[in-house]
Amino acid sequence: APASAQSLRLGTEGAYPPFNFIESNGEIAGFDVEIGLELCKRIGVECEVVAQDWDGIIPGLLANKYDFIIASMFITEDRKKQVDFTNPYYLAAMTHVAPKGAGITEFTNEALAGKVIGAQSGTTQADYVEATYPDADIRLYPTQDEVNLDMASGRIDLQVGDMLPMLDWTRKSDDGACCELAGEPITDPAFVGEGVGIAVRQEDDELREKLNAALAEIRADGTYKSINDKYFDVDVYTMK
Amino acid sequence: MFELFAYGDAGWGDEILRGLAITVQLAIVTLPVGLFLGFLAAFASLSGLRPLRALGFGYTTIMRGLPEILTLFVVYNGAGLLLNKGLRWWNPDAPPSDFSPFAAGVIALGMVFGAFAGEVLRGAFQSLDKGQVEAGRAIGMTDRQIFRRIQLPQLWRFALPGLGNLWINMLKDTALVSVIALDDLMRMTKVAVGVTKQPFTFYLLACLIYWAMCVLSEVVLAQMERRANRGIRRAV
Amino acid sequence: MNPIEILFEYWPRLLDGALMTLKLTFLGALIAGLVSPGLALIRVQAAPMAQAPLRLYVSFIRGTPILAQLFLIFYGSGQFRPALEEWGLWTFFRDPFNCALLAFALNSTAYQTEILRGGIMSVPQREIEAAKAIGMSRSKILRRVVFPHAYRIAWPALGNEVILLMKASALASVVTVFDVMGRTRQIFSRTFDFSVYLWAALIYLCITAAFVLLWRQAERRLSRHIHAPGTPRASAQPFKESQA
Amino acid sequence: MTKPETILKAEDIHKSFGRLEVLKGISLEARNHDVISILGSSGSGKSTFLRCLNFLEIPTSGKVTVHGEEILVKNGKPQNVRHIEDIRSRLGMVFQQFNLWTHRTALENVMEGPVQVKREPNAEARDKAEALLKRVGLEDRMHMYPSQLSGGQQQRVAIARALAMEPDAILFDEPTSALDPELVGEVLKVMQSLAAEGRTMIVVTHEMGFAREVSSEVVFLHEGRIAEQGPPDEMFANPKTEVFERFISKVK
Amino acid sequence: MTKPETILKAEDIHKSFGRLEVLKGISLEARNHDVISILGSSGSGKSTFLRCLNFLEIPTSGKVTVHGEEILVKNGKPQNVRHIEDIRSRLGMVFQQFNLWTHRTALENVMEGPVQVKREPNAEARDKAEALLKRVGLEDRMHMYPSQLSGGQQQRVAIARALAMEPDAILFDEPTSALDPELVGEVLKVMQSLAAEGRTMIVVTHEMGFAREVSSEVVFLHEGRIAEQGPPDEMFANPKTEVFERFISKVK
Ligand SMILES: Nc1ncnc2c1ncn2[C@@H]1O[C@H](COP(=O)(O)OP(=O)(O)OP(=O)(O)O)[C@@H](O)[C@H]1O
Ligand SMILES: Nc1ncnc2c1ncn2[C@@H]1O[C@H](COP(=O)(O)OP(=O)(O)OP(=O)(O)O)[C@@H](O)[C@H]1O
Ligand SMILES: [Mg+2]
Ligand SMILES: [Mg+2]
Repeated sequence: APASAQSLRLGTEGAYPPFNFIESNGEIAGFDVEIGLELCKRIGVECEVVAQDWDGIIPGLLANKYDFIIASMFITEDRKKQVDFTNPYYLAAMTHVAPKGAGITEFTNEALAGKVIGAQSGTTQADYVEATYPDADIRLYPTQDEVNLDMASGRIDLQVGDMLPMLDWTRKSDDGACCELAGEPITDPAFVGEGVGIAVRQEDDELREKLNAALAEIRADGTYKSINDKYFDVDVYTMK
Repeated sequence: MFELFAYGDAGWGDEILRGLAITVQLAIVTLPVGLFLGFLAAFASLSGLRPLRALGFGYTTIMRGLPEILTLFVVYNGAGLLLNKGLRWWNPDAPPSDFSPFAAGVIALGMVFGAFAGEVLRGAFQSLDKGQVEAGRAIGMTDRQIFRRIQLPQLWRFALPGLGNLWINMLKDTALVSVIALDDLMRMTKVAVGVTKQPFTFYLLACLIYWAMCVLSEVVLAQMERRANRGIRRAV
Repeated sequence: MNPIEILFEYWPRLLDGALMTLKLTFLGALIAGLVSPGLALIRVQAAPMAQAPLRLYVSFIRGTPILAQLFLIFYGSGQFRPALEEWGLWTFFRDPFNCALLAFALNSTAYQTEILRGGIMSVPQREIEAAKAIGMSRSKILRRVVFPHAYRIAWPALGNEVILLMKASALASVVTVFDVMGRTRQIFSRTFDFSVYLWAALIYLCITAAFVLLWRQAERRLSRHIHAPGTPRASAQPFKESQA
Repeated sequence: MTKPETILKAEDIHKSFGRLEVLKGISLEARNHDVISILGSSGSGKSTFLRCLNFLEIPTSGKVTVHGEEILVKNGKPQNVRHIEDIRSRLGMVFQQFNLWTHRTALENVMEGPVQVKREPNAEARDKAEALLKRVGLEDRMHMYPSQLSGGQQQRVAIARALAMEPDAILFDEPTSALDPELVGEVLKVMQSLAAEGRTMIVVTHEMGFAREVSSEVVFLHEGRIAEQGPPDEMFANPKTEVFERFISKVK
Repeated sequence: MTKPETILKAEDIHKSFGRLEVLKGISLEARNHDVISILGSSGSGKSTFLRCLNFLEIPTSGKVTVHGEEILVKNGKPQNVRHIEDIRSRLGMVFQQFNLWTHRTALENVMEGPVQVKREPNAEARDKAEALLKRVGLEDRMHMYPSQLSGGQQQRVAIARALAMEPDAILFDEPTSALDPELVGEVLKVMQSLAAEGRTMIVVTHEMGFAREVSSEVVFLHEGRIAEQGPPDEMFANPKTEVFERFISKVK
């Protein structure tokens, strides 16, 4: 859509707490969504939130089902072939998560051969798992929720997820209490890239520029921080 | 337990009902689309023209052989891309147009329904008693008159059971649109599961709702069949 | 990338998916095929009360989306892990393949039972009477007359059911079992290349076509007595003639 | 009685199904008041010939003339396709299997032709149909569907349906052979009364009694040709061909 | 010839379908070499009676004795259920629609009973079946499926199948009425030869010729009762009841 439009549509997944999720009143909420809506306000347009399953989230953008994606998407080379990204709006790392007391300490293909490892399909985590542990039994789920669900019910021995949601899940939710983070954060730039960005169609340069400007603005005037603090203990923009 | 299903902000009753409404809308909008395609397919495969027959055969065979979910993805992802490419080619400045999941669902499910309905209708045509057609010819009726006065009124009777089955299948297939993010009953159920972590409860609830819809459909269809067969079978 | 490059790069994954599709379909159909004759007999012969649970089961399976059944079995069983562990069933439900197979087998059993029931009911009553008239016992009549006929009548419908099962198996990826469709979605979400769907369609059509050919071959064998060459005009049954 | 006038004339009818030549040149003329019985063993081509007369089968070659309207067929192509529906509406046909329209009542079956083909007004057609159904003894069954009627009754409705078109001649293809032996009588009675009225009829039949007593001419088909033809008394008394002799002895 | 010995005896057979009483007390005795024809108009209960004899229908009450083995039925419950299969294997039955097993060849149809019910060795059963098929004139059709045989041929296979069980008596239910008139003869010929051999036969038939010339006794059923019974010559010459007189006049 032309950046001059009066209203824009914001695409997100809605199954990735705390960044984006659906509340029991049916509203989509979360860090991504709040940031996204704030950016809209700064650009001066009304924004409508559209939920879209992860699998189809980039095709959905290309097919004009919404105008930009703010859904905790890592900026990667593969994705850059399809869409353009804004500057990162937060930095992230990935992490392993294991059931408490599982005693997994070594994270090599040999050590994890035969273990059941879960991740969300179509994510950088999935790519990481498939590339790093070819001899493990890898299970790929449609949503992160389902990975968590199955980890809690004990079907998987280990999962790789985004650092922040995993922190949130293991510490704040009831079912996440089963599990804990394991090993060091995964920061391999080959997978994590430059951080997490907002995706726009490649021809929508103007929109991308406006989003970048608005991002800088909310970062500068503290709005970003106040949203950040509602969700996280650390400043996710710098990860410090 | 019951507060889970409460209607309102706290519970999931309203979300699930809203999902149900989408599901029903989707099925009802798809039905005429599918029937229309079905008639086209049946006429094509019964036509005297070879290319038309081949077209009808190709359509029904391929659509029936592909998993519904594949069709849905092709329509949803592919058609949107194609549509926009087409528009750009036509007018480079055209605003990208929108292809809603609802429309994709209607088109994909309608295409599947149409392929199966084409076969049902063709079969119904062919199971009409040839003798009755000949009797029409023998008194000098034209082919059009025979079609309108003899074949069409009986077609319904032969096709109804098959079409009824297709309706029920389609009602269930609407669940597939949840994977393209249309907020139907199934997707709202998944959302509820994601939040409440009570998969069994909510998936069972969804199953029961679909089941109720199917049983209701069956009752109505049986009624329709009885009406269609008035005078055909012996009263006793 | 052009379609050929896609195939070139991803064929091992697609092949892997195809094998999974075949495995799910074959095992699901086989299990259902073993269970359904007994259930069909119950449906035909047992007292209405005895049939009630069976009818409920068939109605439930036919009245609910297989996608919902899959979720119910897979994620639902997770909710009951402690109970399942107690009964020693968790090792079964832990494996997603088992869950998917269970869902498909339950599904296909319901459909196959109904199909076979139809087959049994359309065995010509007269041939059963002829068997009674020479003093055959019930079980003999079932084995020598009823089932041979019922299978011949049900054969095409059973074939359709297997194809439907194969199509339904395209949903297995929602429970992490990666069949053709699952692999296709995975590849698509990586490449966003539309042609991978076309390859998937081609794979499904090939599997279906091969299956249909095999099934027809078997059908021809089963119905030797109908398509036998040199069939004279059915002058024996003037009633049947004009209805054909 | 009017003087004999040719109503229907078939000349040198040939018919092949694929490579099988079923009719090998048959000619037949039916005049006013003729009742022609066609006999022949199964597969001799009786039905096929009858169906060629009103073009339910298109002959391979030959000529059919009905009431002056003629259709010449060469190489399976009728020259005057337009006339086919016309000829059909002038020739009534009664089938072995009755072929009533199952979704219409007896009365509606009889009215269909006059209303739809001859465009008669509804009320008129209804009166006529009622009279015809009374004529065949079904005044109390007019509003029943075919499935509620016995075979004999169905066949009588079929006869009324044919009569409703006021045809120049009626073709019967084994009208009683799908009936239970006891029901045969009622249909034969109706046919007999039609013959007595002076209707022109061509009847394929296995009922020797009917052929002998009612018909004015008997035609015996054998392997697609007319093997013998003549007045019934003569033919049955001294069959000229061996095949016909064998046929009579077998059938009764 | 052996002296007459009772082979089959039915005493006071009653049969109701729901509230409709179809058989109202029928008794019949068949001795060695008897050929009994059962006549009656449609719906009079002929088939039902025949089917009660070998318990294809369970009578509502009555007694059937076959070769000393007796089954008494009260209130629709046979006292000796075990004997039913036994009695059936002693009574051959030939149906109107032949009822051959369509998925088996002629030979297999004939062998099925001896091998499966009487547990005869395969080779022996095959020899016997071949001999029987030759006996009914089908030596060249043994390996054909029923659908490849004409009606008359199918009925002859059915007769051979009944004979293969070496029954004490054979029941025929209108064995020729589903056949084209031309094919009737071949089956009647076989039945005639069975009668000549001294087989005990009970035949429901519409073939007056057969009833008159072949049978030793004629039974006329009317509305579920035996209305008349006796040697055929006498009965046809002077019918005692009005119903039988009307029946004869209608059927021929
Ligand atoms: N549509 C058709 N296609 C091929 N062959 C046909 C067709 N209709 C009839 N025949 C063949 O033509 C021949 C004559 O058939 P027809 O029905 O005219 O015989 P028929 O004398 O009426 O016999 P029947 O007394 O059995 O009715 C038969 O050999 C039959 O198999
Ligand atoms: N299974 C059944 N249920 C209910 N009524 C039946 C059944 N079988 C026969 N009847 C009725 O019993 C009566 C006698 O039937 P049956 O078949 O014995 O007559 P039939 O003398 O053999 O006649 P046909 O000459 O037509 O064969 C008929 O009124 C028939 O409708
Ligand atoms: Mg004929
Ligand atoms: Mg009978």
